[in-house]
Amino acid sequence: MPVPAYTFLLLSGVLFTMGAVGFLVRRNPLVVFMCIELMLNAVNLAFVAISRYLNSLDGVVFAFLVITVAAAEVVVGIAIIVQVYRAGRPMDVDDLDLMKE
Amino acid sequence: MSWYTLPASVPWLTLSLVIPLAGALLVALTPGEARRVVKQLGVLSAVITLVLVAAIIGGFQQGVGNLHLQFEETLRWIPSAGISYHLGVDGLSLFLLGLNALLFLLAIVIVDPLTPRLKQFILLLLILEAATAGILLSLDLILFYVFWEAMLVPLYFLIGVWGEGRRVYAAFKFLIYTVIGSFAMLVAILAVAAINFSQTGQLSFDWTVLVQHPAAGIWHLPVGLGTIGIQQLLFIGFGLAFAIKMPIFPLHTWLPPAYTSSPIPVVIVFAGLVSKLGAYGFLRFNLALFPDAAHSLGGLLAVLATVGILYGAFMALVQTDLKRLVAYASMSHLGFIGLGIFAGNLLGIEGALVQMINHGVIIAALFLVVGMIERRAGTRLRAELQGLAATAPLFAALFLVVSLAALGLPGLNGFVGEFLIMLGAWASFIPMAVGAGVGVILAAWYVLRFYQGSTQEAPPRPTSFGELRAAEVGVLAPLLALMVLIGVSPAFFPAAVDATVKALPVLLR
Amino acid sequence: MVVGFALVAAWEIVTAAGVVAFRRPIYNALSLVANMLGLAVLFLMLNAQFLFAAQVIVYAGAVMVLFVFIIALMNPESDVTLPPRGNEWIYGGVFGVIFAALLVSLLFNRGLTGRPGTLTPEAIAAVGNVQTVGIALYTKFLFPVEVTSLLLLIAAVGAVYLAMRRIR
Amino acid sequence: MMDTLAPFVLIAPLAGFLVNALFGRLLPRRAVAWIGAGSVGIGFIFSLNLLLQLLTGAHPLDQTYFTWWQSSDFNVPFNLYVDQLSSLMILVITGVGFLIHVYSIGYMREDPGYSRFFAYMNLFVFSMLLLVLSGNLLWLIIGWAMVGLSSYLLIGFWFDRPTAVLAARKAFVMNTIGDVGMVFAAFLIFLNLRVLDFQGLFSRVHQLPKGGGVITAICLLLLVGAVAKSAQLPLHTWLPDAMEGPTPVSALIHAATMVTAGVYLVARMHMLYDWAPAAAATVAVIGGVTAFYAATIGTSQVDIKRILAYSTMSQIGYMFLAVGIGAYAAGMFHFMTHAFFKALLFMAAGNVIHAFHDDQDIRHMGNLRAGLPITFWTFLIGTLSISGFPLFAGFFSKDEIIRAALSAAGSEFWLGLLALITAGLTAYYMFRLFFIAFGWEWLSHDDRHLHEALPVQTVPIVILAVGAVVGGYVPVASFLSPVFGHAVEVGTGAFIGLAALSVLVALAGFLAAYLLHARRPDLAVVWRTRLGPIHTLVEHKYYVDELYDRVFVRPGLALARFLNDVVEPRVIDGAVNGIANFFLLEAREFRLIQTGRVSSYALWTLGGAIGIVVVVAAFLGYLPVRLGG
Repeated sequence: MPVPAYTFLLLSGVLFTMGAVGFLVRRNPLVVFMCIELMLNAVNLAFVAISRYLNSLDGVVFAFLVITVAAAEVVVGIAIIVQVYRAGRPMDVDDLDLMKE
Repeated sequence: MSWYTLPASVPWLTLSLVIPLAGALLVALTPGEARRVVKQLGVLSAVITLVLVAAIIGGFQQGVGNLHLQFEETLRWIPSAGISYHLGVDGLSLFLLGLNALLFLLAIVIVDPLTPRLKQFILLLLILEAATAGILLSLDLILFYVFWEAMLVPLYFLIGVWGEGRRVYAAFKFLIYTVIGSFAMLVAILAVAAINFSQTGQLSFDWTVLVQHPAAGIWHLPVGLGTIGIQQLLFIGFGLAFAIKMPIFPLHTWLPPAYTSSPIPVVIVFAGLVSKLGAYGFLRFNLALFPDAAHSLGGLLAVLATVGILYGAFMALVQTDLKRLVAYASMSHLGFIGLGIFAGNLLGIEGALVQMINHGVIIAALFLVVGMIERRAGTRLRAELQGLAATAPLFAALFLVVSLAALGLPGLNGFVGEFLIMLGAWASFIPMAVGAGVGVILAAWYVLRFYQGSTQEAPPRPTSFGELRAAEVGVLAPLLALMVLIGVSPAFFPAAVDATVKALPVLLR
Repeated sequence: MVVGFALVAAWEIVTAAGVVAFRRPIYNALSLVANMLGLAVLFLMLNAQFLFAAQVIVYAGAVMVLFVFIIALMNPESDVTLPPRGNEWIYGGVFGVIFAALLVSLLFNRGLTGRPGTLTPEAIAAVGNVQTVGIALYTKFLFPVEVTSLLLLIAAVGAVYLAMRRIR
Repeated sequence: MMDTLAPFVLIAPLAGFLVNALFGRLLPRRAVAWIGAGSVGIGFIFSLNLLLQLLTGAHPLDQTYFTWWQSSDFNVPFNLYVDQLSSLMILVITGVGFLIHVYSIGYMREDPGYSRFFAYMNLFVFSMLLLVLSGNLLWLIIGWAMVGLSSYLLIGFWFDRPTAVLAARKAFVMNTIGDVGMVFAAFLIFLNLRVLDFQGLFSRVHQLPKGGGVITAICLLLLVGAVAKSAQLPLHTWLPDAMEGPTPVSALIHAATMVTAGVYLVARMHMLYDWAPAAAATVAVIGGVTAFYAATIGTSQVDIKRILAYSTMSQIGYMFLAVGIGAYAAGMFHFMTHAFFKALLFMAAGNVIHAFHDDQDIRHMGNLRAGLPITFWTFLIGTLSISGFPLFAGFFSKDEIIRAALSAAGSEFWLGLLALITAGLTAYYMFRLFFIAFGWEWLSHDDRHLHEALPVQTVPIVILAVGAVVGGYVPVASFLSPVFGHAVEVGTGAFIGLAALSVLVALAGFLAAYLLHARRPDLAVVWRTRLGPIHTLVEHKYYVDELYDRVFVRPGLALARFLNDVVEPRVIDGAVNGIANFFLLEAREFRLIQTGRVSSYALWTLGGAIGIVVVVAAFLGYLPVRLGG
């Protein structure tokens, strides 16, 4: 018995929501980053699932590109976090309010 | 003007967008310490643009082209969504394009070479020029929206970084207002295309396509609140953005702080041109795409425009800061333009078109004069100025011509537009025309208070006020020449725009 | 198949909860590793072998090693020591519920629509999974791939630059 | 021939203006004077030529030179229209204008703004000629406004005097009211008849119902312009203040030419006024009442130029009365003679003012026959002419108006009576002025060392004095008959009877002035106290200035301050900020949405994402709410 498509999408939605909630409530920048990764992964799952059930490879390619972009993002993000840490700031995103006017 | 035919193989309109951008690129590559080079590059690219635009105006032929559009260029952009890079010029945009090129040239010429971060200043001005020209030229709604938003960014920084007084407050207030309007417009743009798709089965954001099929239908408000026409809804969506930009009373409160805080080169293009883009948007989109709504909502907007005329005039009467005074005068004059547009007849719209040029010329000249006063006297407060004519008679004379044009003296350009607008308004709503007439009388009052208060009465204050330099006369001269030319013999104007205006859907009903 | 999916799905949800909820960053990181490995399994079930490999190597391997390495290096304190903020769980919860409800309602309303393509699992199997993806990447999607490679380059340069500088 | 000649009437003063305005400060004074006066003189020669051609049987000219505006709904050319009426006007404008320019060469010789003065004067002459020669209403309005501009510039010529600056602004704003009225009249004409040029207008005016609302409204709106320009009630208060300008300006603009433009307008539009009897009657009433009103004020003033200003207002009232009752030729006749004697009076007054070092109070003058003989005698001629003494020019023209009014049936009769009384008042206040300023005390010896003005100033006055005597014998009515038709002939008996009546009235005014101000000055004091409140009322010009200040100026400024201080910051901006506060909870100046906190940004982003999803879903029909088609 094949698994219906919507179950994958449902799982993807749940994972995405969990990531979003984590992004909103956590304050450690590292954890915030992890939540972003979680959301990206959830989106990847949806891409691949739709790709599978529509007999197309476009979604797979998209997911591949997302993985690449996520890797780039993590590299830069972690570099920034390290810099902040080295500057002796507390590890709390709420205190990083340089964008405040 | 049909003086000659330009070769069709050259993308003239794209060139007029690319040249300022190329100038911006060159400026960006120049080291910021080379101030003279930076400024000369800016002036040079503005001059080339002006020459190019003048060539386009000279080669424009009335009554030619699909929907009277000429120099059309179409490139595929996102064909699956019906979005293309589509440029064209017609009677609505032709002279505004010329005004654009002229005002930016003047603005860059008068930039003080000692301005801090001169390079970035010139750079942003050139980008702004390309954006405003793009707004005038784009015939694709998405392209238009892109340019519309692109205009905002340089303006925001030009005010927020180089402004004076409460510049950040002013810039931010302007930004918030504009973004609210833009958002409404974006939603309306998407809705226009979606509705056109459901009606014709063709997905397109192209103005030339959409203008053929005005949206129809009625939307039922939830919970039995009644119905509203789809066109009216879309009209409001577009209109909000344009009404804020113009501005139409009571959406004007961003204007005085923004104009007052802007440095003089910026306020020249800001007041002289950007405000007109709102009026242009009304003509290009609201009157063309939603003719039914333009009829049903035109009366209300005409009332608001008239209120704006009187309100701006009264406010100008009691301002003590000259820049703020001119800002309210500008608002009052824009009320005339709005009244002409919403009068909904050929006379009013042609009057509004000519008045758009006039207003750009006059307001730019007024702000130039205020800048000259401020640079010499070190103050803009009316109470601290008087009798300047005693030490600077030439300045007083040129200032007088500008003032007279501003108060609509027959024989100068302001009168031409005001006459036609009031004539058009009289044909549609007599009380509005009478209100505008009162506005003309008030204009004589506040402009003369402005002029006489600063240049006349003895003893002169400040006594060290110097005469104009040749360069300053040179900056004012083209504007003064236009005032006289349009005032005495404006026949070239309808000769270029009449066919376009006559074909506007709002007039065909 | 269904049973297998149910097990992996449960695993995913539990580990995701761990990512969000654990107080010490190292546990969060380890939960994320577990989550990504589970996701890789799901890719396999969806007949995406290439992505399975990429997921394991890039995410579970490289990225997560980076995370764990940084955590070990800096040893950040847990959230427990930070002063409480108060209402963030309310915001987060409310938005999460709304968002999830919206997604679910969308899914159950229509299900999947769209025109099926030609690349059925059989067609892919005939050429080979990795080969098919490779052909798509370097023909139809050549431009995005190139752009992405440029992005990676810029990111690498940026990371080096950031690591070199000292921010005060 | 006429079509090429006519524009040169305009071009001559325009060229003078341009040269003096652009290069005047570089040129020697003599050259400035030659250019200023000479350009008007050339205009006069051209005008004379035009007149001669009309007299020798040429047809009136209506020639289009270029297109001003041409669109599918609206066409206006620039065309000139030269007929008997306009040729008479341009002749007076350039003729009297030339004399006044020559006079100014002497009068303004000490002034630092010499070239500016001549530039303004030439601009005025050009504008006035444009007004008169224009063949359509729009260019008439342009000329109309530009004479207002020149008037503004010349009133405020001495811009370092606050009173002059204020007077100039007042004149301009009041004239703008008139301009707007005329513009509205043009709208009504165009929207009902689709023409703005005079030929078309006159041929189509009969399409409108006679005496109907439209034609009456048109004529009344035109009248607003005429009233403002000609300083008639109720837009008259700017004219006395306009005397702040140099005296030649008062002579040229505020006496001889510009202020009579209202009369010209009504005469030019006589076919319209014939078609709207109610509006014509209004013109007559305004004219008659203003004539009387201004004459009463003239009896109580002490500033020599202001007396002449009120006299001007009163005389223009006569002209309005004439054109209002349909006696157009009589009105234009009086315009011509008035131009002669009033320009003469002003220029003579200018000589006196110079002699007294810019003191204008008549009580400080007196006994000028020895010191200023030419000025004395010419002023006397002017006074006799304006008072309507037999055989002087004013006698004929004024008599014709009074006769026309009295011989008409109905309410015009009462206006004629009023005009008759005004004639007596005119004689009284003019001779009061003459006796006090020129003849009071009859000193036997004079140690004030007054100097007569230069010949360049006195010669024009003498020429005008000739005109003020013989101008009455010019057959204006028959010359203008192609325009207005032939006037109704009056029997010789009635003619002589009425003439005798008006002479008697004028004589009475003269005797009263002689008695009160030459023979028994103490009686004047007695009468002044006896008439107490009335005298105060008249002396303060019936408090009209104060009334306008309270009713229009102050409330206007108060409203503006209220808008600026309360409405703008509290109501409009307050509403905007209030909406912002409502949505952003703690927004002060919109700013605090930018908390800088990443999580709050994320919250907004997520909210936006949800919003977009909802909208898209609703459009696609996934949700129970439906949007769009």
